[in-house]
Amino acid sequence: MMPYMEIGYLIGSVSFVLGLKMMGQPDSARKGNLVAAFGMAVAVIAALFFTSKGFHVISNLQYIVAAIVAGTVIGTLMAKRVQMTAMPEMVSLFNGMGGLSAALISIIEWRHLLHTSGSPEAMDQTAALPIGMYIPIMAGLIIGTISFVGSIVAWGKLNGKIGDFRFPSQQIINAVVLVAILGVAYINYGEFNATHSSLYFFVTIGLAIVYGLLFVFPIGGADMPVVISLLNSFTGVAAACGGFLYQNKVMLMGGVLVGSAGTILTVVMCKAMNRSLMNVLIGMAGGNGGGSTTSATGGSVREVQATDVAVMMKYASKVIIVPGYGLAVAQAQHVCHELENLLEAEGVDVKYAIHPVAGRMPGHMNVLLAESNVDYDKLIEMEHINPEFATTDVVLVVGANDVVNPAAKTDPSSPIYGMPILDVDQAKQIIVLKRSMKAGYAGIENELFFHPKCGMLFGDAKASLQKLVNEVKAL
Amino acid sequence: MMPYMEIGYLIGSVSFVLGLKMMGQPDSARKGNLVAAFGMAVAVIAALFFTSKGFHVISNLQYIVAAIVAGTVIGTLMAKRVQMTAMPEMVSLFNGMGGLSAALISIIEWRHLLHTSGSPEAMDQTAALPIGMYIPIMAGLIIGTISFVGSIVAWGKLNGKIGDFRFPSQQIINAVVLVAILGVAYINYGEFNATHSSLYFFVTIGLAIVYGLLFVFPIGGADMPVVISLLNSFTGVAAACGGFLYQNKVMLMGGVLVGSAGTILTVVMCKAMNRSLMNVLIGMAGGNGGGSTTSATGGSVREVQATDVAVMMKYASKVIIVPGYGLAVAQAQHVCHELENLLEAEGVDVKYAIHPVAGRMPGHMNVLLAESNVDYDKLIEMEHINPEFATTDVVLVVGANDVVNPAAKTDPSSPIYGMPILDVDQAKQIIVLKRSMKAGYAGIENELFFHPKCGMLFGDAKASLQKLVNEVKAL
Amino acid sequence: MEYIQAIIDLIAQYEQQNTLNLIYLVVLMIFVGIELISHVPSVLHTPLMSGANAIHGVVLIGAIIVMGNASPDDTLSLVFGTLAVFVGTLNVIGGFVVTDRMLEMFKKKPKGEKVS
Amino acid sequence: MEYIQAIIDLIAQYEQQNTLNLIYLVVLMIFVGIELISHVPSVLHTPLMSGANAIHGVVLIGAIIVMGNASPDDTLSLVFGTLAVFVGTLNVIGGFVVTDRMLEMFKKKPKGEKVS
Ligand SMILES: NC(=O)c1ccc[n+]([C@@H]2O[C@H](COP(=O)([O-])OP(=O)(O)OC[C@H]3O[C@@H](n4cnc5c(N)ncnc54)[C@H](OP(=O)(O)O)[C@@H]3O)[C@@H](O)[C@H]2O)c1
Ligand SMILES: NC(=O)c1ccc[n+]([C@@H]2O[C@H](COP(=O)([O-])OP(=O)(O)OC[C@H]3O[C@@H](n4cnc5c(N)ncnc54)[C@H](OP(=O)(O)O)[C@@H]3O)[C@@H](O)[C@H]2O)c1
Repeated sequence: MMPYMEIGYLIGSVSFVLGLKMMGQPDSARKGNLVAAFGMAVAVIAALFFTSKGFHVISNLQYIVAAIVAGTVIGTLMAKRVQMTAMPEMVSLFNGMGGLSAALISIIEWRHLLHTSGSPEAMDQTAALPIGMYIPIMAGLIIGTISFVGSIVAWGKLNGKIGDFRFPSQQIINAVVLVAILGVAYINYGEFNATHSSLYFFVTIGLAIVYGLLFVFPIGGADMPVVISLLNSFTGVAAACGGFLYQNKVMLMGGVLVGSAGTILTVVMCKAMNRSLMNVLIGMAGGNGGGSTTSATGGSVREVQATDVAVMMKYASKVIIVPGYGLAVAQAQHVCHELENLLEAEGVDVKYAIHPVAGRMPGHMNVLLAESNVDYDKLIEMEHINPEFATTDVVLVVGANDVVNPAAKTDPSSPIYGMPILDVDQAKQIIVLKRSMKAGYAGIENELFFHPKCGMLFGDAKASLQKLVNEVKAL
Repeated sequence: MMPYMEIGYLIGSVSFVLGLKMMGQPDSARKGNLVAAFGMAVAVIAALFFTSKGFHVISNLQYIVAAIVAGTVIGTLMAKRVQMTAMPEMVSLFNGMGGLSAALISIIEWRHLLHTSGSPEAMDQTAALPIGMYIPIMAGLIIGTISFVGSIVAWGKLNGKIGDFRFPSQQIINAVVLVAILGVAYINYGEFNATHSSLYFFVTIGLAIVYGLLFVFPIGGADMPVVISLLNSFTGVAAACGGFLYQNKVMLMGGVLVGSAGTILTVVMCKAMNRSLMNVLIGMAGGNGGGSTTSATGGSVREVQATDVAVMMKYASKVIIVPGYGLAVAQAQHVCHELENLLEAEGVDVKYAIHPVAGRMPGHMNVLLAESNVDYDKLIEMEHINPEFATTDVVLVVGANDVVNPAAKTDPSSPIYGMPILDVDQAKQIIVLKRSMKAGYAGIENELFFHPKCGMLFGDAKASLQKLVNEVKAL
Repeated sequence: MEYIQAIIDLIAQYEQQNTLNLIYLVVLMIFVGIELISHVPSVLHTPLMSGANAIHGVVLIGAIIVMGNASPDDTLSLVFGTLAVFVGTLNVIGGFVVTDRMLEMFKKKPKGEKVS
Repeated sequence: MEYIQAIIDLIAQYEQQNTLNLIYLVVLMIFVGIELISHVPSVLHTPLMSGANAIHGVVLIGAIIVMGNASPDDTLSLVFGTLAVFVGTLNVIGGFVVTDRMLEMFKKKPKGEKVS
């Protein structure tokens, strides 16, 4: 009697840890994902075909397999079709699905409890509701629901389908709703077996939905990666609740692992943007999702024409391109690569300067430029490229703003003060491609644009780059 | 019925992990040690006064308490009295005690097994020896014994009481002994209940003792820190065997934690010395424990007098002292600090350059100089001090050799090739304090001593430094 | 009677042991999660998030267990359970595939220029 | 009879569960150990070794258990057990005290100059 199921779960758990560890190192990241997927496959097979006693096909296999096949096909299609830039919202959607699954499990188990303990025969037993089951069921329900609703909202926001929505004293209202959820869940425990039981249960669900909405609605669209990461760890905890409920170790391990790793990841992500988690959650600063209306005051800006820039670059010996959020919005990565190729063909040394938080998710620029097949060796990280600006003829800032804002160094009152930036002002010439003088994510003005060395080429990044390509070709 | 014992063990286990984590960061290291000690205290109290069912004083408490009190007093005295420089051997001794304890437990449990399962009544049961008990008992016995014996040998070597001892084809003999141990232990399992049982058991012990001796004897004295670290992780595994035997989680957790952390630490230590673990275990290279007989050939050496050096330093504006193994051997840390104070009083900027593997254990120089109250801010680590040599007037190399050997950079055939070194040759003047032209730990010649900028001040480090102190005072 | 009591005690003790064991596992796993993530380069944050997202799809196992326990005439449970399995699978499969696509981007000598 | 068989099965299952749980714990703990040590500055190696040395003194708990099980007239077990407790205590106390002394050396603003 080999405990095949348990062994399968053990393999699953270990694979999750190993996989996540490997995902933390660039060299092994992709393999790590496969390791985790392998572990998941083993665990699922163990659940379907084994018990602790040996081989035993699970009941209702036909429905389960049908659902798995459908999920696999649809999931693969969705994941394969999604555009690179839309990946964060895709992650959010899938995360919501996990939360929904956890919530559904809790609902079914709750009905199960009601029908067994709550049946007339059991009525005379004094409230035979085992707390060891009640807590994981309700926790899974509440957390799963919040995660589901929150993720859907986050998905909608990143999609642009849902706007920001703020209301006064949101913190207090949120807290009240949270207390209400716990209160109702508590009452529900006491009132179990009475006729109100289902009512309280549904009220709990309703409140959890409301909380999920209130939690994510006020947060700025650009902060969504952080929120998704947080909701991700919520879903992990919801899965762990299932692990407690069924004393199932692979669920417990996987859930807790994601719960803890996800929480840390959230904190680390905030830190990389020089913000605190509290800050993000309360929805302070930078909530405007790229494009507040702060406009330039004082100083004058030098506008330049595409022709001049093209000449300048063609006869430069070294050009560094600084991509930012605007490049992503304009979907200008391909034409950017084209320009790079043209210049390289002319003998110009072209590199990309990658700031860790350029764009709207960590690694955004790497992913974006890799999509257009830019050579990985040309993407140089901040610490390594900063010393090179001094020997650079032209820096081409494409839709970046905050990551080149000298206020991070000079102005202690600035919200981005202390964030390391790309030292573009060391270069001989700076050309900035953006549509207007509007601010970026942090909503603050950028002195760099008023620097004498700096020329502005206004217009959509894609259009401007296309013009540059044409001009360089024409020269 | 609260499971106080289990809670105590849980607290113990968590404290171990937390403590070890804190010990890995300089700021919290000392507190981390206290956290781990606290966890140990809780676990011991839980074991003495509780069972899973509640409060229950253990049998034979009087003996146990007597032994604990005696161990506490003697352990504290030993630990408090030991000189800083003798700490590694002290650690080794304590480690051996842990191994001995594990081995004794196994011996007692084995007798217990013999007397119960082996008693005439049980004779008719078919070999009623539960493998789940046999394996942890024997593993604890073998590993504990090896760790005990090995640690005592390591202690003796560091003490200077035991010399190196090599014999031909030691690898093969070691392997044979190891296989013999496993073989006898296996036979013992089969022969259980027969009259030979005790005989096989004692043969196992004897072979484990032999293995412990053979394992450590050939390894050079200077490699002992690595060996101690390895034996340390052995004892951890032996403790974990006890955890399996008694299904006791705090033993299991503590033991496994040390087993795994100790193994990694061993590997990391080897890496810091630019060697592989295999290399150390086979006893290759550098086994000569500071002072092989390779003597200088070619080139000429410039000998200098203390008076000249004193003048040079007194009128320098910046002096860097490079301490090494010789400083520790000569116990010259106090007079070194005195010299530093004198120079500082004259307005000279004095710093210490700390190479990560200077001396014979990691952190050796930090510990040594801290003992003589050198200001922590004056101890600068390699990466930070290297750029400073260029602006330094005098570098005073006190009993260091390998860590300033340029062969690490220039000679690919050298055993230390690739190890980062202190770039003392950037300084204006180099003065080396050592007794002779003998080589250091790696047993190789040092070109630096033949460098025109370099002057040698021969003699014991303490004596030479004392001379320098006198001369500076006299000036 | 005494005998049965002893057995009940034993089982209760095992139950308690089991719960305690789970607590050990949770605590250790929290440590592991924290340690694994604290030293990760920031370019990998998004793929890591996505990978972790796929891992919590392990909730799918729970959905499968629910389905295994549902009696064939409990239609509501079957419907909800099948839905739970479906969305759980979406989470797992979608999560791993998206992560793989993200990481595919990092494939070319990811450390290449860092050394120089 | 069937009833008893069921109970035996249950206990066997618990036993098995327990062993499996221990394996989970061991695997996780190995991970924790590795992760904790891989990012440690080299000056702390010796104190860490010493601290770990003190922690495996937890074998003392085993010695205490042995003593608790020894019958008062089994002199040999008592003698060996007492010795085991004694040397175990030496390991624990000596280990922690030595570590504390080592770390005392590092007390003064250990990160001071690294920042600049
Ligand atoms: N990477 C992350 O993980 C992450 C996550 C959340 C937040 N953030 C934050 O996001 C910011 C990233 O900095 P960033 O420099 O990349 O971006 P940014 O500071 O947000 O600036 C983007 C700029 O691109 C311009 N732009 C927008 N659409 C454009 C288009 N179609 N064509 C040309 N230009 C366009 C905008 O100016 P116009 O409107 O004038 O064109 C805007 O000033 C940081 O503050 C960071 O903290 C990062
Ligand atoms: N730190 C660790 O963890 C560790 C552990 C094991 C091995 N190691 C190895 O140890 C070496 C450490 O390098 P190191 O430069 O500190 O030492 P070293 O290379 O061993 O050189 C020490 C020098 O000190 C001199 N010396 C000995 N006694 C002296 C005395 N009483 N007065 C004055 N000088 C004396 C010796 O020369 P004379 O005989 O001519 O006086 C010897 O050349 C490295 O190779 C390292 O890999 C380090």
